[in-house]
Amino acid sequence: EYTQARWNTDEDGYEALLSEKNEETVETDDVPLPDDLKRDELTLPELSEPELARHYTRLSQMNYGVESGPYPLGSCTMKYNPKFTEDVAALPSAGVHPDRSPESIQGTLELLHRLEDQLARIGGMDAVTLQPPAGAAGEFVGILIAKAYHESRNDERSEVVIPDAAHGTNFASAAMGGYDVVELPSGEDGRVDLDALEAALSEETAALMLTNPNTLGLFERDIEEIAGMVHDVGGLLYYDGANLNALLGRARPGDMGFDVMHYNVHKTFATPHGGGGPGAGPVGVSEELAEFLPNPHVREGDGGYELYEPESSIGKVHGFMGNWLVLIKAYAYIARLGDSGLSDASAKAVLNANYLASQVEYDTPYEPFHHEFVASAGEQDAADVAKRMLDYGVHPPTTKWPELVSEALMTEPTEVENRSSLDRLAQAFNAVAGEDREAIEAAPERTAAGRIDQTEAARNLRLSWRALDEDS
Amino acid sequence: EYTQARWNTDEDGYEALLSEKNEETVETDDVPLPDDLKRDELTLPELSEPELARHYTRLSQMNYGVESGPYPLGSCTMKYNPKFTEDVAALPSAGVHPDRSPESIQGTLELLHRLEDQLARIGGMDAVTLQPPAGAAGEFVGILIAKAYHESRNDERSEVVIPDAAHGTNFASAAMGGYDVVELPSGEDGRVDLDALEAALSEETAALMLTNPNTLGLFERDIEEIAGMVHDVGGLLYYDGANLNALLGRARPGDMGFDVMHYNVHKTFATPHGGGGPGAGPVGVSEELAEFLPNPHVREGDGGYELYEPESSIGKVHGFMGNWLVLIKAYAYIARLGDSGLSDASAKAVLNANYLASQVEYDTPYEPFHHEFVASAGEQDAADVAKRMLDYGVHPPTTKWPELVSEALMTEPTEVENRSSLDRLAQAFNAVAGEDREAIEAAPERTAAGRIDQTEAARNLRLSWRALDEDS
Amino acid sequence: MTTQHSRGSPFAPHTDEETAAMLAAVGAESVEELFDIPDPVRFDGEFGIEPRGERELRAETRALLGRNDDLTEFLGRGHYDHYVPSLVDHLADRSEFLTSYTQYQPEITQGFLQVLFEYQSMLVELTGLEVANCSMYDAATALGEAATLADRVRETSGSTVLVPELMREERRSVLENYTEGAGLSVETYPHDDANADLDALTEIASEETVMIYAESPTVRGAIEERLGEIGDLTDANDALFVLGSDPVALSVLEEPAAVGADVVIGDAATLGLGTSYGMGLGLFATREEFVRQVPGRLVGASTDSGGERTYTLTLQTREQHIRRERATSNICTNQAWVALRTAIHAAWLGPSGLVDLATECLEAPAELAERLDDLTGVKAPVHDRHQFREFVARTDQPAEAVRETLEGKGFAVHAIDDHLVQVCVTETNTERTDALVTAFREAAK
Amino acid sequence: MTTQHSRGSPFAPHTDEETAAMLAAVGAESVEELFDIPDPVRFDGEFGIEPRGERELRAETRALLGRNDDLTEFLGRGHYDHYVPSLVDHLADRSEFLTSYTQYQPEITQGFLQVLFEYQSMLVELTGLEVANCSMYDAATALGEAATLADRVRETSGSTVLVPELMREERRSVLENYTEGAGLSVETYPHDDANADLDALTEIASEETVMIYAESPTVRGAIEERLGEIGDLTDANDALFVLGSDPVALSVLEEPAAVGADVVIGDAATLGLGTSYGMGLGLFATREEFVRQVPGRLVGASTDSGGERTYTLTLQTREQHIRRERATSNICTNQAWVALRTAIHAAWLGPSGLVDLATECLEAPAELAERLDDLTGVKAPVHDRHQFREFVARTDQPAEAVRETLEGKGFAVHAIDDHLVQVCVTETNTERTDALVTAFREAAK
Repeated sequence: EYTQARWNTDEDGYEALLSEKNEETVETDDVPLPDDLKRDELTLPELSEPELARHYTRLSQMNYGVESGPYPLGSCTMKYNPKFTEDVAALPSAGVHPDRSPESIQGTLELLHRLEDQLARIGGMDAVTLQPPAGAAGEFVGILIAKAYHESRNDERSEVVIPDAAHGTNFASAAMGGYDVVELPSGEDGRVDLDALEAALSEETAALMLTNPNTLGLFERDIEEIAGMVHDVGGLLYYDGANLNALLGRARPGDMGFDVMHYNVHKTFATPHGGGGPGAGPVGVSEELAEFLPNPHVREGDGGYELYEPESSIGKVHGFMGNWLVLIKAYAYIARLGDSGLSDASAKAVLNANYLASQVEYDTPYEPFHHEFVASAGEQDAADVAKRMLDYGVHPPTTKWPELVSEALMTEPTEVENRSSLDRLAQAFNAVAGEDREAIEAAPERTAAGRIDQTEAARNLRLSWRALDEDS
Repeated sequence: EYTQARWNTDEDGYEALLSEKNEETVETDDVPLPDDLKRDELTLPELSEPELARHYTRLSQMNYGVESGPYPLGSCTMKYNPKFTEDVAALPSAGVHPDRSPESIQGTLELLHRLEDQLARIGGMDAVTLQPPAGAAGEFVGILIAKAYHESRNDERSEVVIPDAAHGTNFASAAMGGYDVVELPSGEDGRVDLDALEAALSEETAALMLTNPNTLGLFERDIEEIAGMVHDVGGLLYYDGANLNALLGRARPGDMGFDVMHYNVHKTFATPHGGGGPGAGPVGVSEELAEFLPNPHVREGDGGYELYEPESSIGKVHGFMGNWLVLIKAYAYIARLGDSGLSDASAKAVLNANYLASQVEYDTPYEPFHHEFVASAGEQDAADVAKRMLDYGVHPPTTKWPELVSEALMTEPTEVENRSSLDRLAQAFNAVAGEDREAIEAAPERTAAGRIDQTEAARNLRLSWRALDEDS
Repeated sequence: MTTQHSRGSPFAPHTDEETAAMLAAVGAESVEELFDIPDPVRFDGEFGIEPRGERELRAETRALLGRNDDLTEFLGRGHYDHYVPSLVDHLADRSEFLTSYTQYQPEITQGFLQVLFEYQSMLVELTGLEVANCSMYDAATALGEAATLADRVRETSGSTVLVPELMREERRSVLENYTEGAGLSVETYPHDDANADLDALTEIASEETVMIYAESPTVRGAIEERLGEIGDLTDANDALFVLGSDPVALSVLEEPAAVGADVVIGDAATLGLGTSYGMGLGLFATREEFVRQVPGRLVGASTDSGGERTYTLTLQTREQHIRRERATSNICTNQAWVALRTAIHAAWLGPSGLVDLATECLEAPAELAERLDDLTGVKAPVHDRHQFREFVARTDQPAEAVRETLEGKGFAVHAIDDHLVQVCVTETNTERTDALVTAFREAAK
Repeated sequence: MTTQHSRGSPFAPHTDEETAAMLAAVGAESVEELFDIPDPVRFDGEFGIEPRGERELRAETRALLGRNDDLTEFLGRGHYDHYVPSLVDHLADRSEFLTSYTQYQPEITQGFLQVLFEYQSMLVELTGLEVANCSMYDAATALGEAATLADRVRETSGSTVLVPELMREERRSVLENYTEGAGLSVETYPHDDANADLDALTEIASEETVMIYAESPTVRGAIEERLGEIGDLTDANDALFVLGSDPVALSVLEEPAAVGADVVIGDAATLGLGTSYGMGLGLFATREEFVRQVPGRLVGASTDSGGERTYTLTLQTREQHIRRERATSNICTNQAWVALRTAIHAAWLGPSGLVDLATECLEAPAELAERLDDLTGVKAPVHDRHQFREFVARTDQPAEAVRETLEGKGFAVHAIDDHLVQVCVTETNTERTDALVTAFREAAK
């Protein structure tokens, strides 16, 4: 049994809000601005450093991270984040301003260039931009590049084709680029149905966005044929890098015929998720598309590294150069592992998923899967199963998605778990599988908070402590 | 209510031992040594970095520190340890070898010199050594200096006088120096009884060791008379710095007539206790005693800072220069606070103790106390009271000592608690005060472990995992 | 002598024995068997990346980044250096925060949810608006999202977004990328001594105008003095008024809500991150009426089965993982951990520290400008405005030559036009202003 | 504008209001009233120490310590530089560990107790002895404590402690201070090519001998080859055999228990701390029969009310806070947090990593000595022994001149005698050996 820390102060939730601990109002009389340009006063929490240290230490103990225990959240690739990469990113010499002259930040530019090179090799791509600050931003860049590419050929297209089981970001990114989304129904085997693809593709197809292995963990074995079909109608093939951890060293998107791809460094390359971000979503492209990459791009010139604007650049997708501190960590991780480590990461990630699935009693309808599997909770509610798993000291899988599997439990243990950890994880799955509805619906009991009312949160919106005050 | 995190894996305690998680035996065949000089094999835990990160993260959550909540452990001065001092101590330029030439480590020597100067000013002493690695080591240095001083005057003495309520280290340090300890019974008011002192002092008195304010938090108002009496018999007056936080900026041992003193930087100057250490116990002396200080000592010469051996040095009490990394933190803390901050720390520490005592229902027989007070648990067992307080999310006071107070609860909140924190602490005291024996004896319930059997630990000694294996 | 984990990934804990047992359990002879990849697309695994030890890599990267020149930066224009207290690093690096995912299971992630709720709450206080989200990537993408929000919420059609002429071109480029898909075009309104030229803006604004964007402080550090009128103008055209600012400035400037701002965007990482080659934290706050059109994540209060107040992600149906192509944005991974850092930094300063810091941001540039103005060949400040953190100076010498000379002397400043130099001064470089003035004297003459 | 916490200590959280209310509660007009200090010894509070801000102090101390020359150190002789993995810093800095006190309340400090139990257990494995304590200050004080232990446990009287002639004089000085109070005298036995001269030792040892101390590796890095015989000799004189070593060497050397060691002391911080101006971690292990005479803290296993295995400090009646002047030692505050670091580092290496590291410690000095031996004016190694980490070289030039020349070229080595230089090489400086050899060629000729 596991019990999460619970810090409970008086009546105000599990730990009082900063504002409840101490708030002060400060007048702005001495601020050297005319009255009409300044506010009269400012009211915010005012606490001492010891109080803040305790506040955040307690809150942290009421949070679960990869260093707490297994985190097999499907599609999220929650690996261990090596500590030394934090030290590298914290080097004072990394803290430069983005408007520095290129001559004065050769170290930064060389690191960027090296990371681009690493990623190009890993993806089998010809050029890489590091600017997108997240995977979805990378998708958006891919869409913008596709658009620029077609426009450069005076070939305006209106549609992006996306499999029904794809990540939601694919749909949203295509839409943000102004495209209509054509949803591609999956085949019975959980993969792309070539007939359906044939039907979906047309002269309007700007791109097909594909995850491979897909969200069921299945490799699209017909990838060469798929690529051919897309290219035949003049479309581009986009690779969603969310599942790249399955393929490291064994297959490269570039070799499969993908023209554009993004990498999730906060998944495949172990930069920490930080409770939701920051990540980074570098985009790789084939040689043909390199001219469309965002501005600026790094290259090695005669006098050292320099920044330049690609010939037909789509412009900017981030105000500066993206999430630099995250990129440093990705560079350090890739360099730490090298060829052998990267290949091994993938091998062990796939082995772990297969081993865990073999120990879990829930049915796994689609296979052979790679780094993740989607089990079905069957008669149980997958969301309830997840809540109950929390009581066993593990993080549950992603639930209820993809919808191809009813009551889906999308499970990705990654390579960082060993056998005994996977066994304990399987025990948690199996214990819940054997429990009745009542026990499951009462869960969780051993976490800081009990089951939380989602409906109340949405119906009675209170998004700030000011709103809480007004509500009470 | 507070619940400490509890990580519980299978049958092996709350978190399996490293050796239980994975152990390997490695042969030494390839080690380039003759067989008779090397061991055959080595058996130790072999775990990956992710496994280790989880192991220690979980163990840390089953530990309580100053950043978890109040820690009013009497005589221990558990202050908040400012974070920036950690960064200063972690500077790569701090990591030098002790055998470096003085010319090549001028920064290190200057910092040491500055800290000596700060401490001399704070204590009203003329010279300070930073070598003692802990308070008890400082006491031992004081004893050695006293001995050297008397010997230098061909005046061998055999006794050290120590009040009955003094810290146990005083007795042990005097004994380690080869002195007989003369225990001084406290007066009715909890202070030194001048008649008893008169009786205890003689030509054999090498020194009187005194804590001021004493362990009851009481200032020895007769300190000038005491000093006169000790000096009159040719003895030295030693100041135990454990309670210096009570006096910062308001009184200095040197001004009171003390000849030697130690400072606990891990108490008064906020270097972290680290679960028991490392601390540092610098020793300050009057001008007359400076020649006896440990070797080497720092001074400013013509060519910069240099190391030298004081004329009649007692030699070494640490293999090198003491706990350097701790000394850096003490320097940074003192410099951060300066005169006003140091005085304020003391003011708020004394205010907090007085306020807390006023809110606690247990009786406090001795006053006026300063930075700490000793309450009596009365009919309750003080140790049980402490165990029950754990359930309220606070650390309990020091218990059952000093023995002048029956069922003592020796309480030192330090300056870092604010009023609401003290109020919650008082609530914890008072809640327990109102509980019956059964409830108290069943405590704690909300900590990682339940009440631990001390007798079993001592009777069936198992001090290593090897011993555990043999026992099972 | 065998090293159990020396081959392969040092972060995969499998011993050889374990691997063998696990393969047996899944009925495979080798790991390769588990890969269902057709031969034609199989890769041989040779990227040509040499693995390195941790120690070697730390030395290597220290040397690599050590090639950056050690300049004292007087740089701003949207990315600022405020001193980040040590507490921020130590607390934000706690692994429970740093290594957690988005809070899809709120019961086990109350800690981070409360942090984000508190972050939102502080921005609500600073902006006067009712809703702040958990984060966007940076100010530029937040601006882009504001434009698509404006487009979505406008009841009548329209296709123009108005932005100031004085604006980072990078930010504008991001805006254009975000708006192009929605069929919006970005147009410019002129300035008048580094503030909006209100007459011209009034001319340009029309019923086609979906949104008007203004900044205060502007990219040149000038406080925009007629925000209320811009707000009125926006209202009159049924458009959204989007204001760019940052938390330090907002600590003393008139509340955006009071001047009619509908959305506030900016870089909240001016607190919490320090100089980081442009990495940011997109601040996004808006009126309650637009809450269901907000991009990104929102944390709301709720109650748990024990009746205690708790926090949870809410209104998730706006988001891409549920609403897909009809989502309010494609954003998924955001900058949550930076928001944690910003919240700690803001709380460490408190209202008094924030107001003090903002006051210094008003006083320091005025003082430095005055000193530069005394130099031969320099006029500073160029604009007759209240300057926040930074200001523009005119140099007789070509600005680029001045910049280069200063760089040679160890200082970085902006050359923003043929004879215009921009200088930013905060608490992190004030102690070097004497040296800068001395160097400037040489560079400008 | 008021700054609530700007006066006084930044780490005392009281607002003025709070202070006033608290004073009222205790019935005092001012805080000063609470101080019961007679006027004659009152101090005015003016130390003359100027308070500084956190940012200023970080800059100031960086500049101050930056005055240390950046030398590549080839230094050892009891303080060694092994690479400490980043994991150690990150885990040991967790505040629950770093800011906790001694584990007087075991129920709420199981985490640290388990860490210390594991530390003890690893030392038991490395030494072969049954008992290891939680820590002493350093190797020197551990040696001092070993001597007083030897004195306490010996059934017959005796007053001599024998130590090798080749030994750090600082360590010996500490030993003398620890033994003087117990009436013991420290005597020296000679060496033979950097090992104990066993014939001479046999001569010197007598029934007066309470303890014989030997080191392996010795201060000159030589592996002591006849430890078993020293053990036998000690037994024959009813004395205690105390061996000085360290955890890296112990990973490959014959188990101390097997050569008859009764106590092992040393610096365990050769793992976990790196170069830190001599800060250490006193290793102290001994036989079970002496457990009640052990100085310092011991963690033992026990059971809690739920029947689970737990850990607690045990045999506390040995300690000063209970037994006072009859305690086994005066030690109270120790080096627990360093023991945590050492344990993490040892666990990170694992047995395979430890054996690899020790192997490197045997190979690297041999290789470097050979290269130095090729230089004109240098003979290396001087001793015909197995060298661990370090070795001695003879130079035709005066050793101090060689040392100074090398320092000028950026390298630090020991000058230990008129023409003897000592050089230490570990994984942290091997990559600079080429440069050292080049510099040495110049320095030695």
